[in-house]
Amino acid sequence: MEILNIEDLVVDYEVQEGILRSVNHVFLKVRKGEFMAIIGESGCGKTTIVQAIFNVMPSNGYIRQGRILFNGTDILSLDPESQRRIRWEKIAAVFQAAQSSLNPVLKIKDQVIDTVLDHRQMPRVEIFERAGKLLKVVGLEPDRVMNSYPHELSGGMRQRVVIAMALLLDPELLILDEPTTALDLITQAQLIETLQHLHEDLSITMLMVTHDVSNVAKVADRVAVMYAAQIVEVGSVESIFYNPCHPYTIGLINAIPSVVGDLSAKKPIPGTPPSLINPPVGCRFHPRCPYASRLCREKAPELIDMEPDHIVACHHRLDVKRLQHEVI
Amino acid sequence: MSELRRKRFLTCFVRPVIKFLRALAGNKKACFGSIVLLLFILMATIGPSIIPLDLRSNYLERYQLPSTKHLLGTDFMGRDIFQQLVHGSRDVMITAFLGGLFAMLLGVVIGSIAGFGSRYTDMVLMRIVDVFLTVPSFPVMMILAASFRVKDPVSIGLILAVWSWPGLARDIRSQILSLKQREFIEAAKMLDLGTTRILFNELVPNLMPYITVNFVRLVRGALTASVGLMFLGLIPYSPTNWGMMLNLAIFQTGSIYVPRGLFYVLAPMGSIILFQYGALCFAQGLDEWFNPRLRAHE
Amino acid sequence: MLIKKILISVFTIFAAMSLTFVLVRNMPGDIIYSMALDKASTEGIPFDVAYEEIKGMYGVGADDPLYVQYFRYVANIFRGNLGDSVQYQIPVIRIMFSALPWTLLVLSISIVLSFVVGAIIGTLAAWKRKTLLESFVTAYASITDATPDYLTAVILLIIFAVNLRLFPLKGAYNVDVTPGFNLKFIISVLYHAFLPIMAYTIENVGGWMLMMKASATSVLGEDYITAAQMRGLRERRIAISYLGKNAILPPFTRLAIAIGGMLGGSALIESVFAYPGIGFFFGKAVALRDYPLMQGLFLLTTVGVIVANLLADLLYSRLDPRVKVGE
Amino acid sequence: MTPPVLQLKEVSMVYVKKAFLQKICVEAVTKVSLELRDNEILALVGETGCGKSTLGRIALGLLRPTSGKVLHLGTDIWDGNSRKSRFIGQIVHQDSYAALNPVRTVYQTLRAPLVRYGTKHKDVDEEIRKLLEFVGVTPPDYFLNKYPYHLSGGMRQRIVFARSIIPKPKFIVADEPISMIDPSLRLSILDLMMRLNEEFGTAFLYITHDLASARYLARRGRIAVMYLGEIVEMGNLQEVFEKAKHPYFQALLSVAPIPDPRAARKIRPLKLKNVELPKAGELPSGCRFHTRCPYARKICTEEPPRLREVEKDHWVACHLIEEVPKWTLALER
Repeated sequence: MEILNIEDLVVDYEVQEGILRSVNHVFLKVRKGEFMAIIGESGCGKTTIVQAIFNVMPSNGYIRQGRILFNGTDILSLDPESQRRIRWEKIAAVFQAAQSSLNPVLKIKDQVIDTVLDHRQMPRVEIFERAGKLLKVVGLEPDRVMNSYPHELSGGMRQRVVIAMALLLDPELLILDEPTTALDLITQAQLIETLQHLHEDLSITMLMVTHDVSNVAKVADRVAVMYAAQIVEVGSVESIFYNPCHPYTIGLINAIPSVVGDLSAKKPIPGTPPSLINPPVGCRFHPRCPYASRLCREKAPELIDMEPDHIVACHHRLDVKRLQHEVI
Repeated sequence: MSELRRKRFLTCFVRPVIKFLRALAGNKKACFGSIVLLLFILMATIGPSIIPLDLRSNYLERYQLPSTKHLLGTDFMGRDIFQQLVHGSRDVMITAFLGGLFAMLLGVVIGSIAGFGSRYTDMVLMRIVDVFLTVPSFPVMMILAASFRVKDPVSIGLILAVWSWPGLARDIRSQILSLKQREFIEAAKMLDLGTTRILFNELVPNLMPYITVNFVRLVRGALTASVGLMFLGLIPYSPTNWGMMLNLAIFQTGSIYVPRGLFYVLAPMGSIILFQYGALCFAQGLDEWFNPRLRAHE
Repeated sequence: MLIKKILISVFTIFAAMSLTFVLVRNMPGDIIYSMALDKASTEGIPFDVAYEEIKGMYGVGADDPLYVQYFRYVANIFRGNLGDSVQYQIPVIRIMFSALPWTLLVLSISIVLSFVVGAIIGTLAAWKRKTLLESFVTAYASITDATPDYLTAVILLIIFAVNLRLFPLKGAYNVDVTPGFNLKFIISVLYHAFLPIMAYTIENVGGWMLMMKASATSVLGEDYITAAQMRGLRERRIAISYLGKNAILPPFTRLAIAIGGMLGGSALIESVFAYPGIGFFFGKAVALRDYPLMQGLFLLTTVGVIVANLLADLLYSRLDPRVKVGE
Repeated sequence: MTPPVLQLKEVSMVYVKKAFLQKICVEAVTKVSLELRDNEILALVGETGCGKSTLGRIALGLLRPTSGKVLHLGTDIWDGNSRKSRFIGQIVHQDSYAALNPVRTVYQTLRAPLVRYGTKHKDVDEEIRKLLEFVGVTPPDYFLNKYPYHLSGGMRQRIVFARSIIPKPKFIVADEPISMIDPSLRLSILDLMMRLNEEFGTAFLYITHDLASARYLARRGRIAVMYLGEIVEMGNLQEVFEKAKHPYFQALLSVAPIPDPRAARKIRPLKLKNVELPKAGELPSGCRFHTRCPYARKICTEEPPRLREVEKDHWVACHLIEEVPKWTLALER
């Protein structure tokens, strides 16, 4: 059962140089109860997907087409008030640079109260009680934190405040947009652990969006790989890491060094990611792909089932898979 | 060698000018602004030599409405307003230009000394800047104008500049301080490129946008202030000066109470507003031209 | 920080006093001459005696060392003894006290009015992007920015006082009302203050709108606004406590400078409306070379700006929790 | 034996912050001794605020340490009041955009140092092309007249490297050079550094918080681990990674992300007593890690441990080396 189903989403930004298509015909399903991850490099459009789910585009961004079904209802077709109600009550988020997602001139408790009161009628005492409990869950002292201004807390603490706020209204889906950037290793690890606990104990569906391949390996059940505004491969975490079929996925995993294991096979992907204003014709990865053929330069591949629960958008997926196994 | 020189000359001087002119043509506001400024400059430079000035009173032609004979009508003594406007423009423009220029020079020099100097120099200069910024400038200009009995544009320009440089000085200083911290300056230092080269090749090109845009702002301020001083009658000056025309119209002759005399007020007023608006558009155009480069990072 | 500010303020006041000290010391000789002539004729004393008395009054040409003169001068100021106005023949301090309320009345109403209206319209223009309001704000701000404040005053005078005769041409209240706390007087005062207030407000509101719009636009790009929208907060709440509260901070820091500018320009505007505030007398004093009055009013203006600065700083630290006074 | 290109002897850096009526001393670096040998790659790892960037700037001679000596090729660079020698090292910053003058083209950026270091005017164009080819900015002619904001982060960083090798430096301090670059391209910058190291014999001080990239780049070199201004573990990289001894480095390794689901799920993070770093200006007494160390004893709170060589080229600063459980990362996928 899908909790979130994105169908044929297209999002454009109007920039000085022209039209930047940040999300290009994306299809994505998130199942109830799973921990899904979208990996992609900066500027590949993954954050735009999150903004589209919440329908909070920057002023130069436009959702051109597509549907975003949450439990079967298209969020985008709802009236603004119903959309507002779904936000945070059903879908909550921990954002990229969560440190800056708190209002600097309001105390934490005021922001907590604002958030609850705009969705439900609840006496203040109850709000405080609930927020206190959640702050404890994420490992913070409720009294001190509630009476602080954001600048009085450390980066890691603010991040945890944001997570606690995300849980205020018992959402069904929690979206994590680069939750670990700008945090130290040890804080990062602690945060990831907290998120895993929340996922398991509260059985919240998680959708994590990140460029950090290693964190995905640690926590995700299923992974979608995004390249140049398109999804190129979706599968279980095992199939993506041990049996990748898209040359980009293979290249990306090969390009990430590790603190364990052999490093000799590691190498970067040649070339640079394309501009989304004038993307390459055909398969968008072809200028950097070792397997590229004429077909790749002319026709864009579609997402096709490779095996159960593993889809790939590559003309040469079968050859790529064969060659991969020969190399290993 | 000569090929290289030519190339370098092209990249350093000719190309930016062409680029700038193109950008001007492409930006409606800047285009409008530069045309207005150009007209005013023409009016101030060659205007007085083309258009004769006749200041004799002619009571028969008092308060004439605009006509082909008198483009903007006549004043309370029957003198042609347009002629006065053209002849007054030279002093107004020169004063404003000099006021802006002196203030800019002062601001750049003091700002640079504070930015590059020792911590102590910087502190002392910044305290002085604080004082200058706190004490309102117009009263000081009034007092100075009264005390020194200025007459020529150069000394009026100086009086206007004495209290209008600190804003720019502070901007330049903070720009220099932040540029000094920037990694590319550090890299140039480590490459041992030499102080002069670092100063003129690395720092100054990054300061130019601030200096140019601020220069226009200072000229505008100087014009407003000089006309204002004249308007209050604090500077003894030629009767064709726009501020003096306003002073005569409002405080001395009562032209504002005569419906047909309105042109005597409206002509200098319109000129001032048009000039200010043109300069504003020009500055905004400049800003837009400079800024995409700086913003491109984001 | 507060202590530093106060020290700078004291320093600034001394700097202003020194400036006036130097000015009075360098008073052109013919001024003393005419002052003495005045004194001689009004008091009926010989010119030579009057001349020496005037010189003594201002310490011009005194034999004491300069620092003694300066000390005496400062001490006199602190005693409230700023000398007599040449033109009005009354103590300067009395003119100061009679003029100050009018300037304070007009300036305080104008500054609050223009700031509040500018902040609201500016925020709205940033919040509702690409609407008519946005183009209106830009156009309005450009036009008022291009029009010097005294020309705005002249235009208002010509339209509303001279031609439509809706408002008085000059003065602070009608001569036929008795000053005091009565309705007639208050109405008359407000009626006379209306055009000066409008001149300041029309002139300044454009700048505030623009500044607020720029500030709000940049705040709109902050993560916490997007975050607030994602949290499903009501639009009204986001606009007021998330956008407004943050966007008002940068314009607020410019408030003190704006007050300085308005006080500085008051000579022009008050002269246009012949409104008997500090600026009006200051303009007169400068035009007639009334040095004692000039000096007193200049000091008053400077102190006024400094007090406004300190007030603005104190208020700011209450608005922005990141700034702590005393730290 | 020739002296090492860079030698730091007991270098300390104390910043004095003046607050209202009081002075706060912040120790960024405390008595660090370090050596960078000819042609060596040394990775300096640690978390934000541990003083690694300050140390890098001290090493170059950009900052003067409050005490201790900095030796370049055996000579003390600080003598009397000023820096004696010219820079023999170069720096590569994290933010390649800030490292390049925004108003100058690639050509102008590279030309000035080339001319400064003796390239004849007529050869400049040719030299620039060669340099750009070498660092992988191809085709060079396409890039010559580009401004920094036209280029991608990877390209800019390559140009920064090209500029930094013009004076033929003995060593380069690379301060987080890849943290702002796309993950798929990071290795290409590290590969470029390795090529510079091999072809020109340039030594590298690689400052990073990313353990995996340190392991990749300095595979034949050494590593130094910093915590709150001190070096807590140092030595041959392979050795240190395999037999990590300091609890702090063990903790770092235990949380280092691994791009391999099975391995990543096997490793449990080492539980620390406290996740938050102590505040700046409030350094703990004794061993600075004791506030977070799960093994800390009384002695750790009292006496600062010295850096000792526990095995050949493996230095550790910990009182409890024998008691801390052995660390192994011998995890197979």
